Formats: sequence, C-alpha cells, structure tokens
Amino acid sequence: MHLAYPAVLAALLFSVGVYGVLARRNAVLVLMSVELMLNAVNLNLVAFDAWLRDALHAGQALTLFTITIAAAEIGLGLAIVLLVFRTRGTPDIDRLTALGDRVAERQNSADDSVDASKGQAVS
Amino acid sequence: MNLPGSGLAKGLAVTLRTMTKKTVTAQYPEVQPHLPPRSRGVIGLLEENCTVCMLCARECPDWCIYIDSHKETLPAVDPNARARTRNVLDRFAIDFSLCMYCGICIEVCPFDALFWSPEFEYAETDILELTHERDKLREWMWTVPAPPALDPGAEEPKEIAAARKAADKLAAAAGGDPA
Amino acid sequence: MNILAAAGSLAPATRGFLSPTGAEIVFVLVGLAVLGAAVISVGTRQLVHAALWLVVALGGLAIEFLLLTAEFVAWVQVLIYLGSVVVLVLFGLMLTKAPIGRSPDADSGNRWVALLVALAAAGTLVTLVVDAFRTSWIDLGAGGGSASVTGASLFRNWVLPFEALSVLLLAALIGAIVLSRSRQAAAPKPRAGRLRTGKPVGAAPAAKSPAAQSPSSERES
Amino acid sequence: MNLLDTLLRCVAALVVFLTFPLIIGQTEHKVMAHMQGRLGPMYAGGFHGWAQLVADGVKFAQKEDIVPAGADRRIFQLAPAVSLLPYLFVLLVVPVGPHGFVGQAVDAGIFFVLAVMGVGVIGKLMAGWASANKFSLLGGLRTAAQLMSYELPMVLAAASAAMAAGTLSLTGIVEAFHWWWLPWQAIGAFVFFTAGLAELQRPPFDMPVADSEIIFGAYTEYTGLRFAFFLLSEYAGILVVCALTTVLFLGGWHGPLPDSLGWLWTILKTFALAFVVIWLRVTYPRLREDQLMRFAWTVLVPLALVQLALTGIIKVAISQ
Repeated sequence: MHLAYPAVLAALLFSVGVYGVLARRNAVLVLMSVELMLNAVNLNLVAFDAWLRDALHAGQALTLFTITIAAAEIGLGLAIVLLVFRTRGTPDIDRLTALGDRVAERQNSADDSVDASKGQAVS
Repeated sequence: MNLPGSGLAKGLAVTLRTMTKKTVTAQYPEVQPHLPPRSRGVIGLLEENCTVCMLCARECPDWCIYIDSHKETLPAVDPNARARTRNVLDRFAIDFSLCMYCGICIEVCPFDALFWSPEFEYAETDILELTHERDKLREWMWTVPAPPALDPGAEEPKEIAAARKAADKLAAAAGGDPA
Repeated sequence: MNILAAAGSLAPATRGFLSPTGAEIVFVLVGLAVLGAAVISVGTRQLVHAALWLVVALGGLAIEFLLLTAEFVAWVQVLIYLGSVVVLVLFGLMLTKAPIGRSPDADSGNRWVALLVALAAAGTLVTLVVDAFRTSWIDLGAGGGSASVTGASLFRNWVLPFEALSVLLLAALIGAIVLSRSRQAAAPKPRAGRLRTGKPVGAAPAAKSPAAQSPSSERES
Repeated sequence: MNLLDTLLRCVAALVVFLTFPLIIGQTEHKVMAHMQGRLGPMYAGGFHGWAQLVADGVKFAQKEDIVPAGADRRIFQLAPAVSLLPYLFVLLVVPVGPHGFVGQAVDAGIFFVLAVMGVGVIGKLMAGWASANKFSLLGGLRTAAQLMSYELPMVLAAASAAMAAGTLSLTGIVEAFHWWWLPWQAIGAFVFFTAGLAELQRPPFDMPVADSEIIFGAYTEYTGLRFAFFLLSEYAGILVVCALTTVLFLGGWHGPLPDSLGWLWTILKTFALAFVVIWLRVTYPRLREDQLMRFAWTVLVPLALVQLALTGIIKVAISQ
C-alpha cells in the first residue's frame, strides 16, 4: 500500500479537526473535534509503524498511549464542561469570558445580555 | 448462622422450590371452576313471583333494571264485588354491562322473584346484548341451585313451619272426627 | 539508521498509483467515508448527529487500522473510542443541551476564518505529505499488529511510559471525581432577588447599556 | 469452497442468533411462570404453548410502526439495528466446539467481543434521545451510565481469564482450560456474569427500564418490529453473555463426553447459565440507581482487581 494514502487521509482528517475546533461554539463539540485530530495522529502513527516496522513498534505503542490519553482527556474535559454548564448554564465557550478583558466582556454582554447576565448572576 | 448472602441464597431456594411444586393455575376453559355456594354470576328472574312492585328497580344503585308493566282489570268473581286490577309485567330487563353485582335487588325483592345464579359465561361481543330480557332472565332460573341446607338444629323456615302447622291441624281434625 | 534500512522503501517506486491493489481500493473507499463522516460531524448543526457521525468516522478509522494490519489497535479503537469516548460525549451532550433538530448556536462567528485556516492547513499538509511520501510503499506483512507482538513490545520496551500513563489515568480519574462532585455547600442557591436585578424588560437595545448590566455581572463573576 | 465455508458459517451463526434467543425467551416464560406458581403460556402451538414467541412475533409484525412527531426520525429508526447487530457479530466468534467449530476465529477474540459489545450502548442512547420523551432520555442516560460502569469490571474479569490462558483468542482460552480453573477463576466468573447481567439490563439491574418510574426507559416510544428488535437484542444478549461466561470461565466444550460432542457441552452450559439469569430475575427485586452504581464501583471492581492479582500470583507461581 502506498504510504501516501493514509498520510493524506490523516492530513485531511487533521484539517477537519482544526476546522471543528476553531468553528464550534459548544464545548462538547470542540472536544469531539479534538478527538478527530487525535485520531488523525493515530492513523499517521499506525501507518508509519507499518511502513518502518521497527523493532520497538513505536508507532503502535504510541497509538495505544494516545488512545489512553484521549480517554483520560475526554473524561476530564467532560467533567469540566459539565461543571461549567452547571455553574454558568451554558456549554458555549464563546460566553465563558469571566477571565477576559473588561472591554471584551462588556461588548459581549451587550451582544447577548440576557443570557450572559443570567448565567453569571447565577454563579 | 447469618452468613452474608444467606438471605440471597434463601431467596433463590424459595423460587427454585416453588418451581418444582405443582402450580395453582386453574385451567379454566378445560376444567370448570369450582364455585362456592351463593356465587354471584348472573341474576335469574322467576317472573311468576314478580308483582311489579318496582322495589328492585328503585333500589338498584346504578339503575340497570328496566321494568315496564300495564294494569289489567280482572272481572269480579262475585257480582257484588268490585273488579280487581293487577299489574302485568311487560318487560323486565337487567343491563349487565351496568350491573355491579351488589345483589341489592335480590335482597329487597319481597316476593322472591330474583335469584343469584352461579353462571358467569355470558360475555358478548356487543355491549347491547348484555341487556338480558325477561325470557333470558327466566332461562337463568334453571341454573339457580337449590338453597343451601340449613344448619343442623336450626329453626324451621317460616313458610314450611306454617304449612306444617296447617297440615298438622288438618290431620288433627281428620283424626279427631272419628274420635 | 537501521530504522530506515529496515523499511527500505525510500527507493523510487516501482508501483504506480494507477494500478491500485485491492487493499488500497478498500482503504480509499473507507477513507472517503471517514472523511465525509468527519466533515459532517464538524459541520452539522444537530449536536447529537455530530456525535453519531463521529462514531461513523472513528469506526471507519478502526477499519483503516485493520487494513494497515494493526489489529490490536483497531479493537482498542473500537473498545475505547466507540464504546467509551463517544458514549461519554453523547452523555455530555445530553446532559448539557441537545435539542432535537438544529441548534442555531452550534457554530461561532469565525466560521469562515476557521474554514480558511483549515483549508490552508489541509493544502499545506497534503502538498507536503504527497511530496514527501509519493514513492513510499508499505509492505503489509501480516501479524505486524497482532496482540502478541504489540503486547511484547509494550511490555518489553515501553514499560516505563506505560506505568507513567497508568499514573496519569489515575490522576485523571481523581480529577474527574473531584471536579464532578456536587458542591452543594459551596454553591449558594440563586436568590430570587438577585436574579431580577433591574433588568430592563423589553427595553430598546440602547437601554441595555453596559452600565445597566455590568454591575451585577461583574461583581458576581 | 472457502467462500462457501465462510458463508455457511455466517448463515449458521445467523440461524443460532434467530432461534436461540427465542428458546431462551420461551424458557423464561415457562420457568418464570412455574417459579411464581403459574403455568405460563399453554395454548399457542398446542403443546405447552411452545409457539408463544412465534405468535408474539407475528403480533409485533402486524403492529403499526409509529414514530413520534417530535422524534428525530432517522436516528429513532436506526437505533434498534445499532443495538441488535453487535450481538450478531459477537456470536460469530464464540467457539462452540473443538477443531474450528466456530463462526469465525479472531486472533484477539476476547478483545473483539468486548469492543463490539460496547457499541450496543450507542443504540440505546440513540433510542433514548431520539424519542423526544423525557422518560426515554432518562432511560437512555441511565443505560449509558450503567453500561459504562459495568464494562470496567467485565473487561477486568475477562482479562483475568485471558491472563490465565496466556492468550486473547477465545478458542485458545477454552483449549487452555483445566478443571482447577473453576475455583481459581471463581471470583472472575462471578464478576463477569454479574457485570454481564447488568450490561443486559436484566433484573435485578433493570433500572434503565424500570417500568414503575420511567415506563420502559429508552424503548417507551417504540412499537411493532422495532420494539421486537430491542427485545430480541435483550435475549440475544443473554445468549451472548452466557456463552461468553461458558467459554471464558466454565471451560466451553470440556466435559466427560468425547470431543466430538463438545458442542453439546457448550450449549448445555450456556443454557444452564441462561436459566440462572432467569432465576435471578424471578428472585430478586430491582436495585435502586445509586445502589447499582455503588455495587459496580465498590464491589465488582475491587473483586475483579483481586481476581487479577490472584491470577497473576498463581500464574507466576506455576510458571516457575
């Protein structure tokens, strides 16, 4: 098999993941896009492992590590998202600007004042 | 004695034991159920006894008894007497789709015209058919069992006592004459 | 380097792209499905559909791993990703906000910028990758990814990272528990009076000046 | 020839998949009835109601296929298939007898089985979410939480069996079986079977379909054939979990009869376990949701870890 096929697929998948991370607003969807990117990396690792066939089997071992880390990441990430949702009432990362600039926050709260003020007043 | 999980094991043992025992399911359509005396299956009408007093219809809690009647004038037996009127039953129907089998009609009937019958297999596909008319109610009378026997040493029923007294008196009169 | 020597396939290709093998055809077809599912997954506005398309994409990737003879990795992919990660994601979506139908706020305003970045990244990466590995050929010998081989390498050569990872997992477990424990004592219940602090109901947008809004929100946050 | 052979095996697995769950279902009808002092179905088919489930199937097929107006149509319709198909795939790799009496031998069989069974959760989540019914959603979420937490002890217990045999292949595990594995792996067998029971949402772990609180959980809105698929997936799940417990912990085809009758042993053991599943259902009341979670995390997971340690110690001891 040509190495180009998995490599190109991995590159495209990674780009799709990049788009998802940048374009999505819902925190869970962003996490999903991160998973896509991780999987693109996995595909690359497996493909290069099959190509190089080194004695250490580095590609597959690292893939297993990546999958494990992805599981840990999604568990922690979802815990954080749920916590944020519970305190702020929204999973929307564009509105989580508590640590942002005053000016930015003012603009933001002027944009969609109802939800922002509600979410923050509850906290 | 009280090992952890012994309760769980006991539960399992109970179900297993029940499984090996004979079941208590009544195989109804094949095997007729054994009904206790005075089972309330259906109400039979002995229309010869009915005087159209309307007590049953009035006492019925859900008004499922329909009675129609008319008066008839009987010619006087004696030319000096007045002509008698009496009620003649035209329709007697019980709507068993309404009846709740309380048995009040049977209790209140002063002339013993209504009886419990243990027959219960009269389901219909049309609810209108559950209104049993007079003939059908009369038919149910054939299924009414004999009244249960009295307790040993019980007082004689009044009507029998009266009849026996009359018979005794007659017998005494018949026996006294020759004497 | 012995690694490259072992691979030994940087030599000019004798195999063209125009006569694909069966495995390659299957790989490309599944790859198209994976890519399509991934695109729909990041593009759709129905949140739960996005997660379900992610299932398709990840399952397709498991098939790709199988085609690359990484059998064990493929089953791990199915077990962890399809069995746990996606279920967790669905769980998270359903516990937050997952209405049936489209959610208008799935995408943020900088969608087009994101698209631009993604396209640029895709273009760069694909050009680069194609240029670099145009001639490389994978010899798909069987058994390279079986459980015994993977397990042997994992527990002979990668024991320390493996143990470190287990510590990481433990940390993640504890972290998730700490994060998701309900803090009823800490979080004050919303008081009715506070929620209704001078909100101009039905006023014109001009009236919703920052001055009217921010006192409460800034203090609280 | 090879293709024909594969095809034949697949068809055989399909036939088993379609008939054995029905047998288990009928057994459940009768056993449950007798344990409750009843007789169970007696009419369909004549002799002791043997065709009751066929009649049920005909009834399901005749019913109207209703999709609620507010539901997510496609996902709603897809969900039963997603929850049913994994069990079919699992059945394909379960070894029945020696000498390749198996649908399709997979090298990492135990891994494949656990991985594919995990996918079935998604179908139930899909069903719960797409029904546009809060009880369904609750049921779906409960299902997901339950299956996630019981998958861990299940995998750990299965890992213990794989460790003892030194292979991940199901056939290999059965081949390596000795009678003294029974006491050795007893804890693992208990954990695996219990966790499997919980994965199937069978009583006493049927919180996700607790009819007295959330109607029928994720399946509330389903009618007709789709509902039947969910039921079939439950009974196919019983078959699969019992078969797996047999293969992993009870020695599969090993028995006093010659090897050529090994398949009989596998089937016998499987059905004995299926009987236990039914028995447990009749005997025990439903656990509460928090009891369910506590049981998984504070009883089953530590037990599975203990079993793993035990397996490791003895394995090292006998290999020296």
